Amino acid sequence: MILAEVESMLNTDIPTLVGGVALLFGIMLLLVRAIAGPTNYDRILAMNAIGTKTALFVALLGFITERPAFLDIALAYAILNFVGTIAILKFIRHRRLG
Amino acid sequence: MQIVLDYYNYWICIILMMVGFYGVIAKTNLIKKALSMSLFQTGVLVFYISIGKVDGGTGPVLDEANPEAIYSNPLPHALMLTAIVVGVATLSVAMAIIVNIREQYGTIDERDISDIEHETEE
Amino acid sequence: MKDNVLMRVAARWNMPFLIIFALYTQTHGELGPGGGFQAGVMIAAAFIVYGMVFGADDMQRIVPRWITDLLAALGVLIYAGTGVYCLVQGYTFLDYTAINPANPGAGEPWGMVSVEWGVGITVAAVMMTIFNEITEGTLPGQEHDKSDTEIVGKA
Amino acid sequence: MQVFLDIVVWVLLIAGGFFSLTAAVGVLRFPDFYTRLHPAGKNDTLGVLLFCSAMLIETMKYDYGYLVAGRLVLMVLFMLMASPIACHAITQAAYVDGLRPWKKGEPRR
Amino acid sequence: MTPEMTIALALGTPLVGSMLIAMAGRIPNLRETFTLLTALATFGLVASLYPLVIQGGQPELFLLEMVPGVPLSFKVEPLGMVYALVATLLWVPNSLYSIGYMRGNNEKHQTRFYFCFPLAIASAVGIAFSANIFTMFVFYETLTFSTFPLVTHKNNSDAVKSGRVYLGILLTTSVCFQLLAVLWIYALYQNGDVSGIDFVRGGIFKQGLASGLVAPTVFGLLFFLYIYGIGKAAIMPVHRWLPAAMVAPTPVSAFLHAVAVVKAGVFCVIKVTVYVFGAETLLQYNQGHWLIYVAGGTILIGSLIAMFQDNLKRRLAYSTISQLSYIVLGTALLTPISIMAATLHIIAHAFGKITLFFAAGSVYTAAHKTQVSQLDGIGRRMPWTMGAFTVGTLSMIGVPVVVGFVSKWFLISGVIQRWELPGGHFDEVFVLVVILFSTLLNAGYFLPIVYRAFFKPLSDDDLKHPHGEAPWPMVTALTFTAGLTLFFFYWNKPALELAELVRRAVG
Amino acid sequence: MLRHLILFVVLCGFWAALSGQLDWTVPSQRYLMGCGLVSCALTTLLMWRVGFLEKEGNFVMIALRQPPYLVWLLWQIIISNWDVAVRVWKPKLDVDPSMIKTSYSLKSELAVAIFANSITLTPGTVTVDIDSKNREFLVHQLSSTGEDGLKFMHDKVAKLEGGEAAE
Amino acid sequence: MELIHKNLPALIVVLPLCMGLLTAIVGRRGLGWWMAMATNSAVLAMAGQLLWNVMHNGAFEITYQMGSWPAPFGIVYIVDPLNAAVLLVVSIIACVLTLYARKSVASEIQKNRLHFFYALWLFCTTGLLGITITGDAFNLYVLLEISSLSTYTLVALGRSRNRRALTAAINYLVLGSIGANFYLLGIAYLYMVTGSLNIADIRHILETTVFPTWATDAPQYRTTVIVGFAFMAVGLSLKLALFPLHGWLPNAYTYAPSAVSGLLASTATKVGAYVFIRVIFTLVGVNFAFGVLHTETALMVSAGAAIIIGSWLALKQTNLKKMLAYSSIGQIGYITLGFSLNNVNGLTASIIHLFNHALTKGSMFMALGVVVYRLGNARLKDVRGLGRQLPVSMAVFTAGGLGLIGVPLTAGFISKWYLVTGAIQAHRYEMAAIVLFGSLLALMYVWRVVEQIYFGKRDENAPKLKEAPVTMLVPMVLLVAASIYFGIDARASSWVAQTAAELLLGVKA
Amino acid sequence: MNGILLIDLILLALVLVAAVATVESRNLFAAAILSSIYSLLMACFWTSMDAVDVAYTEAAVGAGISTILLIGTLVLTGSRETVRKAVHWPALLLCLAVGSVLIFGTLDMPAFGDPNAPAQQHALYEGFTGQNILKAPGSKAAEDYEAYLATEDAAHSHDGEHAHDEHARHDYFHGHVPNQVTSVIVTYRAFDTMFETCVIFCAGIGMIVLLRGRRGNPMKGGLL
Ligand code: NA
Ligand code: NA
Repeated sequence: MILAEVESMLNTDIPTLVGGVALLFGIMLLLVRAIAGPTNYDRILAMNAIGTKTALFVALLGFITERPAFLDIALAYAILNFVGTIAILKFIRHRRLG
Repeated sequence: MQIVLDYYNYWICIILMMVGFYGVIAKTNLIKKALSMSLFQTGVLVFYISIGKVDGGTGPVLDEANPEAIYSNPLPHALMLTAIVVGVATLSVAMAIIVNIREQYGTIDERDISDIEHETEE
Repeated sequence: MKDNVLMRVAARWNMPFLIIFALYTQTHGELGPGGGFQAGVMIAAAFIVYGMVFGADDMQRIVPRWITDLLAALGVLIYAGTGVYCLVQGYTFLDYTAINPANPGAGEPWGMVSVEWGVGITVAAVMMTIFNEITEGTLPGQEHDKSDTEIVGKA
Repeated sequence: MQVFLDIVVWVLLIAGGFFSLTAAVGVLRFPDFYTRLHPAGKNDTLGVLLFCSAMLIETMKYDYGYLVAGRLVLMVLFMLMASPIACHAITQAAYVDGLRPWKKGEPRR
Repeated sequence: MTPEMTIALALGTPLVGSMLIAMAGRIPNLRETFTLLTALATFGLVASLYPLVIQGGQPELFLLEMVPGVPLSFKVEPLGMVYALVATLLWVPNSLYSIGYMRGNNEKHQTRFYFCFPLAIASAVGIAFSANIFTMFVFYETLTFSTFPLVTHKNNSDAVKSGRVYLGILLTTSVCFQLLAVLWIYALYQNGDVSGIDFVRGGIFKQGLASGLVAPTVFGLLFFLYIYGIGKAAIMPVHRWLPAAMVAPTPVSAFLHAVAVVKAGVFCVIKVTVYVFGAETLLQYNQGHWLIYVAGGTILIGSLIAMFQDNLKRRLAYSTISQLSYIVLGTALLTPISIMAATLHIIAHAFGKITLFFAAGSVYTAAHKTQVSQLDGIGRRMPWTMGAFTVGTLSMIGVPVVVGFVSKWFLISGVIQRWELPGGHFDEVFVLVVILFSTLLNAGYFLPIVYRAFFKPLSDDDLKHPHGEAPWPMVTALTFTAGLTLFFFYWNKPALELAELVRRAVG
Repeated sequence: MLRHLILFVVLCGFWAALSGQLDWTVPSQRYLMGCGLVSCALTTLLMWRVGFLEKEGNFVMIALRQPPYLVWLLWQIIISNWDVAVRVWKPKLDVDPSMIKTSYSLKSELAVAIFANSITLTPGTVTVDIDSKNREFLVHQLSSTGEDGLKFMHDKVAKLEGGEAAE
Repeated sequence: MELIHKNLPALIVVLPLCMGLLTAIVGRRGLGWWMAMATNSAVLAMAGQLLWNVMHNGAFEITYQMGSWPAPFGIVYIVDPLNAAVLLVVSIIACVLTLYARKSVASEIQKNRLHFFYALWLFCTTGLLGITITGDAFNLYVLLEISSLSTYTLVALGRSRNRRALTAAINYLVLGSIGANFYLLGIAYLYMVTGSLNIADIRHILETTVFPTWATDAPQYRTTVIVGFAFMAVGLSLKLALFPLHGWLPNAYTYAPSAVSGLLASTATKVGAYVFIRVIFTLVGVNFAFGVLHTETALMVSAGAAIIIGSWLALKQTNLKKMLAYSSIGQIGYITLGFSLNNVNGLTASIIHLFNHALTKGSMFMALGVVVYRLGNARLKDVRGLGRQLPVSMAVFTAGGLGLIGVPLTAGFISKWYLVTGAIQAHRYEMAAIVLFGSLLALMYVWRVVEQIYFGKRDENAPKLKEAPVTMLVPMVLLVAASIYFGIDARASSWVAQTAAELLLGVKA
Repeated sequence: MNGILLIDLILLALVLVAAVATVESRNLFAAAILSSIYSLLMACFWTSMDAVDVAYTEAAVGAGISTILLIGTLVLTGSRETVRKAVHWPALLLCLAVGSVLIFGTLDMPAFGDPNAPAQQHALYEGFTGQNILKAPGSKAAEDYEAYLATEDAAHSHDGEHAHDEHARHDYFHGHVPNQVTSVIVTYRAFDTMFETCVIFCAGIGMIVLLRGRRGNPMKGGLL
C-alpha cells in the first residue's frame, strides 16, 4: 500500500519541480549578486553561474514535460555560455576582442 | 486571482516593453538606447510565445511515442524566430553606427552629441 | 589570451566539437529543435572563440574575409535559387513539389534541406563578418583607455 | 525496481537543488570576489553532477533514452571542462587587474 | 477652317509664337518681328470667329479630359468674345509699344519679356473661351504665373517684394476661394445635385436650389467665394497687388491694366455671375446684394486714394481699381442692361487705360519723369503723347465723344431697369450717388494733370534738359489706342452687338 | 596523422551520440549518416589546417588513463562541495582566504590544463594565475588547509601524462 | 516568357533580391551600377505588366501562392489595382533614381563600397516592393524590416559628407524599430483573436465571428481588437512619419546621400501610407476603423497638423534638403487626410498623391542633389542666382515646386482636386480649408527658394558651377515631365486610383 | 496550480528584474552582462513555454552573438555612461500611458494557455500540429484548401507526369517532419525565412560598409 502511494507520489513531477524551483531561486540570488556587484568580476561570476543553472534548468524542463529530447538546447547553452564568458574576459584583460 | 493567472504573462511582457520603451526615450547613451530597443522587442516576443502556449502542451516537435500529446502552437514560434533574427540584425547595424558616431564625435551620449551639433553649423 | 594555457586548450578542444554539434543541428533541423540559423551561429561561434583566443588575424587566416563575404551572399542565393528552381520547373516559387514531381513526398525534404543549408551558410558567414568588423580597429597599438579599466575593476 | 529508481531520482534531484541553492547563497554571502569563486566554481559542479545523474536515471523510462543519456554525459563533460576554465579566467582577469583579495577581519565588499 | 480649329489655333498661335521668340532670342529684330506677327495672327484668328458669334453660333472645342468628368474644353460665346477681342486687339499696339519702350530704356532680359507675353495672351484667350469653371480656373492661374516674370522684370529687391505681393494675393485668393468654390461645385455636381460644371445660360444652380439640394446659404457663400476668389478684379480689400505691380515696366503695366490681367478678373466676375450663378437666380434668392456696396465703396475709396498719389503710375493704378469696380457694380446690379454696361465698360476702360499708360510710359522714356508734379508744361514738348493722355482722361471721366460715355450711359440705364424691380430703392440711389461722386473725383484727379501739361510753364530744371517725343513705335501705339478710344464712341456697332447678345444671355 | 584519425573517430562517435539516426536502410537516415561522415571529415581537415593537435602531447594516453583519475576527482569534488556548503550555511562566516604559489612540472599543455582545472574543482582552492615561465600556479584558497592536497594532485596528473612526479 | 508572366508577383520581389546578392559579390569595378540599373528596369517592366494585367482582368485581382500553399497556411501575394499602382510608383522611382545615382553616389561614397551600396539599394527596393504586394501581415513585417535595415545603412553612408548622417541614422533606426515592433504587437493582438496572419483571413474571421458579437450583450475581444489596431496604427504612423511621430524624418532625409534622400522621400513613406490604407480598408475594415473607433478624427487632426506645421517648419529651414523633408511631412498629411475622409474622392486623392508626390519630390530631391554634387551642400544661400548656372536643374526644382504647391497643369493639382472634393463631400470644410491653406504655405516655402534661384545675386567669388552630368539630368527631367504630363492628362492615373479606391470601399464589386 | 505555471510566474518576475537592472545600471559593461543574464532567463522562459526552437535561437543569439556584439562595441566606444538625472518624468508618463492602453487591451483576451483560444482553434493550428487540415470544418481555411485541392486535381488530371496526391504530400509532412516549427519556417512560410536570411545578410553588409577599412586596412570584397 505504502509502496503504491509512494509510487504514485513519485510519478508526479513534483521532485523535478522542486529541483527546478531550487534552480530558479539560485538564479534569483545570483541575479541579486549580478545587480549588486560590487565589481564587474562579481557580475561575470554571477552570469557564468546563471548560465550553468540555465542549462540545467532547460534540461530539467525537458524531463518535466516528458520531452527529454530537448536536451540539445541545454547542451548548446552549456557551450555557448562559455563563448560569451570568454568574450567578456577577453575584453577585460586585453580591451579588445580579436 | 484567476484573472492574474490568466493575464500574468501578457502583463509582464507589457511591462517589459514599457521598460524598454522608457529606456529608448529616457536614456541618452546610445548603447543603452539600443539595448532598451532590443528589450522592447523581447516584450513582443514574450507576447507572441505566450499566445501559442497551450495548457499541458509540449514543444511542437511531434512525438511518435505519444500520439495523445498536445502541442503548443508552432506558428508563433516560427514567427518569433524571424523576429529574433531581425532584432539581432538591427542591433548589429545599430552598433556599427554607434561605433562610427564615437569615432566622429568622440562620445556616444546623445546630449553631448547634440551639444556638439549645435556648436557647429550644419 | 594566447598566453594562457588554459584558454588555448579550451579553445582547441572546443572548436571541433562545437562545429560537429553545429553541423548536427544543421542536418537534424527537421527532427528536433534548431536548424540553419542556430547551426550557423554555432559554427561562427567556434571560429569566434578561436579568434578571441588566438587573435582575429589568426582567425582570418583560417577563414579569409573574401570567403565570408562570398558565403554570406551564397547562402541566400542557395535559398532563393531553390525557389527559382521550383519556379523554372513550372511550379510556384519554393514549391518543393518540383524537386521530385513524381513523388512530392520524397522531394520535399530535399527542398527543406537545401534552404536550411542556405540559411546556415549565410548566418555563419555574417556572424563571422560581424566579429571581424567589430574587432577591426582594436588591433594592437590602439591606445588604452585607462579610465574604462577603473570602471570595470572597481564597479 | 522502478520505485527504487524513482526514490533515487528524488534524492538526487533534491540534493542537486540543495547544492545549487547553496552555491547561490554562497555567492551572495561570501565577503569578496575571490571567496565567492569557490561556491560558484564548485557547488555548481556538484549540482550539475547530481542533476544530471538524476536525469540519467530518468532517461531509462524512454526507449530512445540512450540518446538522451549520451547528450547528458557530453553536457557533464563539457561543464566539467568549461566551468573551472571560466572560473580561472575570471579570477586571473581580476588578479591581473589588481583586485586585492579580502583578508579575514576586513569589512565585506 | 472649322471654328474648332480656329479656337485651337487662337490658343496655339501664341504658344508657338513664344517658342519662336525664345529661339530667336539672339536676333532682336527677328524676335520682335515674331512678336508682332504673333499678335496680329492671334487677333486675326479671334476676330475671324466674330461673324459666327454674332450670328448666334457658339463653337466648341474639347481639348482633353484631365480627370474623368473634368474636361479642359472651350466654348466661344459673346461675353468671352468681347474679352478675347479686347485682349488680342490691344496686344498689337502693346507689342509695338513694348519694342519702343524696351529698346528706348535698354532693358535687360528682353527675350524673357517677349517670351512671357504670348503665354499670358494664350492664358487670356483660354479664360475667355473657357467652357467650364475648371478650364477657367486653370487658365486664370496660368495667367498669374505667366505674368509673374513680367511683373518682377527688373530683378531688383523692389521687384521681388512686389512680385511676392502680386503672387501672394492673386494665388491666395484664387486658391483659397476660387478653387474651393470650383471644387465645392464639382463635389455637389458629383453627387448629382446640380447639373454640372459647364457654363450654362441662367446658371447651373437653378434645379439644385429649386429641389432644395443646394441651400441658398451655400449658394450665397459660393458666390462670395467666387467674387473674392477672383482677385484680379481688385475689389477692395484684395486690390493691393495692383499698385504693387507698378514696379514693372510700363508695357507690362499697360498689359496688366488694360489688355489682359485685370480684365480677366472682371470678365470672370461677369461670366460666373451670368453663367454659373445666374443673375435671375441670384435676384430670386436675394444673394450677392453685398457686392453692390463693396463695389461702390471700392469705386469711391479707389478714387479718393488716387487723388493723393503724386506718382503718375500709382494714380493710374488706383484709378484702375476704381474703374474695375464700375464693371463689378454693373454686374452686381444683376439686370441685363447693367451687365451689358459692365461688358461695354471692359472695352471702354481697356482702350482708355492703355492710352493713359502708354502716355505715362512715353513720358518716362522721353523725359524720365514719374511724378505728376514734374509734368508742368510737358504737353508742349510731347503734344501727341499728352493729347492721347487727354483723350484717355476724358474716357475715364465718361465725357461724351469718347467711349467711356457709352458704358456709363448703359450703367445708368441698368440702374433704372433695376428700379423697376420690386423692393426698396436704396441700392439704386446708392449706385447713382456713387456714379455721380466718382465722376467728380475722376475729373478731380485727372484734369489737373492735363492742366499742368498744357497750361503750366516748363520749370527751369526742365529747360536745361530738352527732349522731344518718345520713340516712334510708342507714339504710334498710343496714337492708335487714343484713336480707338475716340473711334469706338462713334462706331460702336460691333461692341454693342456683342453686348446685346450678352444682355440676351442674361435676360 | 594518427591523432587526426583518432580525432575523426572521436568526432564520428560524438556525431553518432547526438544523431542516433544510424539505420542504413532508411534513406533519410542514410543521408544523415553521410552528412555525419562528411562533417567529421571536414572538421578534421579543418583542425589539421588550423594545426590544433600539434601541441597536445600524448593526448590518447592521457585520455586512456582518465577514468581512474576521474573517479578520484569526483570524490574530491564531493568532499570539496560538502566543505564549502558547510561554510556557506554556517551562521557565522567561517572563511580565512589566502593566496599561495605551487609549482608544477608537467609537459603537455593538456596536462597543465587538467591540473589547473582539478585545482579549481577541489576543496577550497581556485587557480588564479598560471605563470608558464616559472612553471607555477597562483592559487587562492578559502582556508589554509589545501597545500598538501595540491602536491598529491600534481603527482596524479603527472602519472596521467605518463611521466614521473617531479620534485 | 510564359513562365515569367505566370510568376510575375514572385519575380518582382525575388529578382531584385537575387540581383542584390549578386551585386554584393561580383559588383566591383562599376558593375554594381549596371546590375542595379538592369534589375530596376526589369522590375519596372514587370510592375507595368502587373498593373496592366490587374486592370484588364475582370476580378481586378491576381493571387500568387508561395510554394503553392493556400491562403492561411502559406504566404499569398495578392495584386489589386491599389498595390499594382504602388508597385509601379516604387519601381519607376527606383529605376529613375538608379540612373541618377551613378554619378551622384560615386561622389558621395568610397569607390570600394559602391557595390555594397547598390546591393543595399536593391534590398531596399525589394523590401518596398514586397511590402506592397504581400497579402500576409507578418510577411509584411519582415519585408518592412529588410527595407528599413538597408535604409538605415544607406542613410548612415551619408557620413562622408556630413557626420550628422550617423546621428540621423541611429535616430531613424531606433524609432523605426519601435514602429515596426508596435506593428508587430498589433498583429499579435489580432492574431490572438483570429488565429490567422493572412490579411484577408483575419478580416474574414473578424467579420464573421468577432464583430457580430459586439452588438450583443457579451462582446468578444472588443478591447483586444481595438488596442491591436491602435498599435498597428501607431507603429505605421511612426514608419510613415505622420505628425507628431515624424521626428526621425527630417535629419534622415537631409543627411542621407542625395539619391537615397530621393528614394526615401518618394517611396518609403508612400509605402508606409499604402500599408496604412491596407490595414484600415482591407485588414480591419472601415466599419471598424471609422465606424466603431472613429479613427478618422485622430487621423484628420494629425493630418491637419502635419500639413500646417510641416509646411510651416519647411518655411523656417535654411538647409534645402531639410526644407523638402519637412515638406514631405506636410505631404504625408495630405495622403493621410485623403483616406481618412472615407469616400471615393478622398481615397482616390490619397492614392493618386502617392504617385504624384513621388514624382514631384523625387525630382526636387534630385535637383538639390545636383547642387550637393557641385557644392557639397544645399543651403538657401548656396542656390542664390543658380538659375543661370544650373538652368535645367533649377528649372526642374521650380517645376517640381509648382507641383508641390498644386498649381494647375501639374500633378499636384490633380491630387488636391480630388482631396478637396473629397473633403467637401465628407462635409469636412475645415479640412478643405486646411488643404488650400497648406498650398499657400507650400507656395511660400517654394517661392522663397525660387526667388533666390532666379533673383538672387551670386557671390562674386563663388565658383562658377557646371550643369550636372547627363545621367543626373535625364532622370529628373523625366520625372518632372511625368509630373507635368500627369497634371495635364490625369486620366490614366486617376482611372487606376479611382478603381482602387472604389474597390477598397466596396463601391465596385 | 500546475508546475509550469509556477515556474512561469517566478521566471517572468526575474526577467522583469533583469530588464529593469539592464536599463538602469550605471555602467555599460554591467548593462552588457545584465542583458546577457536577461537573455539566459529568457531562454528558461522560452523552454517553459514549449518554444524550444526559440530557446535554441536565444542560446545562439543571446549568449553568443549579442554578447560579442555588445562587448565589441564597448571596446570601441568605452563603457562609461554619463549619468543623467535619475528619472525622466515625461518618458515615464508616456510609458505608463502606453502600458495602460496595452493592459486595457488584455482585459478581454482569451486566457493564457487556453486551448480554446482562437489561435488554437484556427485551422492553422490544427494543420501545423498534425491534425488533417481538412478536419477543421467550416473554416475559411478548410474551404480554401478544399478548393485548392479541387483545382490542383483539375490541373493535373490531364497531366499525368505532374499528378500527385496532395494528401500523400500532406501526410508526409506530418509523418516525416516532426519539428513543426521547422516545417512552418521552411515550407509554409519559407518565403518569410528567405527574407529573414536576407535581413541577416543586410546586417552583414551594413557592418562591412560601416566598419571595414577604418584602421588603414584596405577594404577588399567582391570577386571581380
Ligand atoms: Na522564420
Ligand atoms: Na528545426
